[in-house]
Amino acid sequence: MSGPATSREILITAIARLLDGVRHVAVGAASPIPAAGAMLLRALKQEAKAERVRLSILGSVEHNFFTNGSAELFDCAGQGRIDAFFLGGGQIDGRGNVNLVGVGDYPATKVRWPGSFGSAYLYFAVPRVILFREEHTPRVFVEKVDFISAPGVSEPGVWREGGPAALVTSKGLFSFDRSRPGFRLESIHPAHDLREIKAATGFAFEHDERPPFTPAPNEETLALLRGRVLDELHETYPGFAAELRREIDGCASAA
Amino acid sequence: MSGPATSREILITAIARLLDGVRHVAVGAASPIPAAGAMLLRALKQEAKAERVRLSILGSVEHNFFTNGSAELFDCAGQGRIDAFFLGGGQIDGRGNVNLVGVGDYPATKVRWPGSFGSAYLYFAVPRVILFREEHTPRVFVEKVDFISAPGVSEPGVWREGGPAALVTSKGLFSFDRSRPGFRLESIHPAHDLREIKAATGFAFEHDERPPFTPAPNEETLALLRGRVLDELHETYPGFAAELRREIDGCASAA
Amino acid sequence: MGSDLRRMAEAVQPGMCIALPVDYAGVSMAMTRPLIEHGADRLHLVCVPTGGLQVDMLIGAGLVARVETSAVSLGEAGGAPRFNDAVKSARIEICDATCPAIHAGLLASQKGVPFVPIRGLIGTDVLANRGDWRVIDNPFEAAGDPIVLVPAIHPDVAIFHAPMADRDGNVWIGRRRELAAMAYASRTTLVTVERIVERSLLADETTAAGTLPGIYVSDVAVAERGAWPYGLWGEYETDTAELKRYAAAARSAEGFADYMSGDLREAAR
Amino acid sequence: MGSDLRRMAEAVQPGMCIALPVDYAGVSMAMTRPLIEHGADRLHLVCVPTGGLQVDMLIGAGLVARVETSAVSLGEAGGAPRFNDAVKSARIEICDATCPAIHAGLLASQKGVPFVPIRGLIGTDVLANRGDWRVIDNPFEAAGDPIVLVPAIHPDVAIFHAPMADRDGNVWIGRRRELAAMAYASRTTLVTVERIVERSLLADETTAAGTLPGIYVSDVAVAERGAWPYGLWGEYETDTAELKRYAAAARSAEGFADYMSGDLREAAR
Repeated sequence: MSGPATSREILITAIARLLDGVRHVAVGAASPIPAAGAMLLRALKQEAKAERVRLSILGSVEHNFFTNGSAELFDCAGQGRIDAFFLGGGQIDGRGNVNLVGVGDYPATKVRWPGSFGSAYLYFAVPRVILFREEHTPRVFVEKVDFISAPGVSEPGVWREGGPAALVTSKGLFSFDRSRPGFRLESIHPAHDLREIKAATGFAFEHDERPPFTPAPNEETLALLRGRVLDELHETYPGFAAELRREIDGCASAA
Repeated sequence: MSGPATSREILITAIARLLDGVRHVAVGAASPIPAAGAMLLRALKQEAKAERVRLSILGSVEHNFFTNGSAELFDCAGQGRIDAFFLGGGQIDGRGNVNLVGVGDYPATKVRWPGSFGSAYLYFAVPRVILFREEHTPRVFVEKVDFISAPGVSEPGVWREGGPAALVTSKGLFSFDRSRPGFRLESIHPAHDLREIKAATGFAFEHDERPPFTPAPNEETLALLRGRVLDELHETYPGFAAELRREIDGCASAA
Repeated sequence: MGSDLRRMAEAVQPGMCIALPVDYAGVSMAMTRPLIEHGADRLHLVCVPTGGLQVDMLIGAGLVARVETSAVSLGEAGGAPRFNDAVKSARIEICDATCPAIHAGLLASQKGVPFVPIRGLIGTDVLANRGDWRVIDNPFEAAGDPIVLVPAIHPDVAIFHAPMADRDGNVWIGRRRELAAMAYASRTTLVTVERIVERSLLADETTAAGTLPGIYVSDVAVAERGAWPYGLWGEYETDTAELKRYAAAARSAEGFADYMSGDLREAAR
Repeated sequence: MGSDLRRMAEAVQPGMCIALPVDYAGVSMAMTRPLIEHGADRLHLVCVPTGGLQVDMLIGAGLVARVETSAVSLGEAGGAPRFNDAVKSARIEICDATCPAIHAGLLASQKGVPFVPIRGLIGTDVLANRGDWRVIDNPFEAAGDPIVLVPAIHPDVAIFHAPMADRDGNVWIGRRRELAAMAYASRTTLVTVERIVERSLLADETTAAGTLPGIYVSDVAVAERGAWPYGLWGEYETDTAELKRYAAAARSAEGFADYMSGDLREAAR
């Protein structure tokens, strides 16, 4: 278990860093990497005896402290009690617009995805929304989404307490500037490069001439991740935890 | 227990009659006579194997089937699930307006009562509201109330599913005509007369030249009232039930 | 038990609006077949706030004219094949919503008001495609501040599954209070349960806190493992393998028909 | 225990808006004295939806500038003497409401919206005296249909008493869900309880259904018989004789002062 960090561990560590300072983060039911990032932050804060981080995993019994039905998450966000949330997207465009509905002309879209879920509300209500999509291809990151489930920015005068803060993919980490609006590539994950990311991204984004690599976790963080966080993950995402453990072991034996 | 009906038993029987046809009646916490009327109707319907009558007594544990806090009564009324409700009033006027706030110039009224409670809503939402006030004097039944907690009638176009259906006092029973609007004396309780009622009522009302007496309960009804209903009353209103039993016994021994 | 479910299904008439709960809240899968056999069609489904297997099956069986929902999917088993196909070929009308807007519509009904406001949504294509919603300027602000109003949703029938009910029709829903919201908002509420208990659920404060009172419940029938292949909280887990079996079969209309008839044979065993 | 209550009282600052529950829902009478000793004044009380002894005492102690309520009374013990006197002499501002309007204001806060509509009220003097409410024409009707909008009520602090809490600050509220509504709407929620339990109230579905999660709870302190002389559901009955003793004493400012100092001596025993 002392091998170098795997690419997923680097992702998880990057997410924990993006969450720094939140008191309460909510994660969708099928989002093991964001959940792992939040669990890692919680563990780091507890080690540092800093303010407690609360994690709600929707649909989980273990990590569900809601008692007022499935409306409570949205109420809680409306009350300003949720600081961060993760959002995916079938399509995401350069203005931070998210499409969870489908490809082609609505309503009879040629590809239909499940639907907008709570995004059309939470993107406005939660201060720090982290866009997370592992697949980094031009069909996901488009110039303009075919359907706006949730808009990246709003007109002045429209109530908006939050919105996109960052975008994390399998290739890199972007910040979002609401004033421009647009993304900026902040770092590139190890084994990827700028040219590859440009080719895989359907929208223009800002970047340094030579963006840094996304930092790997330090020893202490890696130990927490491979110990306590992996155990916690196992309770809620047994399949994912087992996969992650195999990757770690594979890395270690290859090293 | 075979004496003639007491004046309160006649009141309770009159109320049961006014409630005929309701499926669900709600009663305030401090309203033993309305509650007794509703219990009597429930018992009569059960004897007749007719549709079940539900009774909610606010603040009672025994007769409370609400599980969503004190807002549920109002929600339930808004859903059209409460057919009848009772309302008292510090002042009631000839247009069916009810004042639960005070006497004199608002807000620094010279007499202050507790407040409007749910009346400003329930008077609109519950189809059959029965005004019940034992004290029948000109200070209660006034020409015009000093403060409208709840209005007897509304302008056309105002949402209104209900309102006053009847007024029951210690002296008589009135119906309410929303089109006029105004009260009509339907019957006089035994031992009272029209002249006395006119003198005790601060507003004008319609009446027959010789209004009938409010009918006493028949044998079967009286037996139910003195048996099952009195037992049920005892659970929620022990003081009132004991008093009623003493009156019955007093009547019987006097007969 | 089968006859009870068939009797309950008769409450559903063609063209009615039917409220169904989210996967994990207690889906009365046991009612799906009786509903299909009963055959009332042109249904308007309201998913509270998202739909899954039951919605996909009712669409596949041709009973559905419109779906109002925040999403329809089979979760881990992927997209909902009959739903996706019906949307793509425009065989059903889709009213895309967002979860809190569906809760808001039911809340309006619960409160007896014509609408409830909701934040967010401004600038979305969700809003742009909802001619039945309104945007007003918040009357409590001097200028601007647009806000969406969602009209009350009044389902004709709500259908769900719960662990238990008592003899008075009181139903234990625990912390799944969206089931209560559905019942408050609906004219008729049909509930299947794992079991009937002899004690009153309202008689002690501990169980009363998680109980939907019988006044909101029109009919109750026992259906053991009635949420299967979905799970039921505190009772049993979701049978993901079965969901995947369905997902694979229902990619085509023929596969769906085969699955449903195979399922029929199993049910007849 | 006394020091815990004093610490909690310090969360209340002059001019704050304080939400307090109805008599039968769990009034933290135990906090009344610490609040008076702490002395934060010019308070705006919101009674959810009516007030009683605690409200009367805080008014009698001169801490209250405004009361928003649907009623204030001592129930069987009659009118609330210090409240009635303060209203008659215009020493406090009274914002008369109606029960569902107070619930609506808290609900708006719970939902994160600026207002919630409510039926009724049109033509009442309750509405006529509420400059902070608005009447609009229902935008879902072609013409007319006036409807009242109640703005969100955002209390700074909610204070109530409950049977038990666990070590994570989760509080058992049973079916008294207005206590949850108060906590959802308030920035700070202070709770006194009969006892702390060692097991987690969220760990099993039966108790979880009636539990207010700790995320909404700012501070918890033990106060045995903390609702006295009010009762607490499932625990003890209201001490009506004591309410009557107060009602008789507090008819005058002097009698109120005597009662409160007598009470002080009793508390010091």
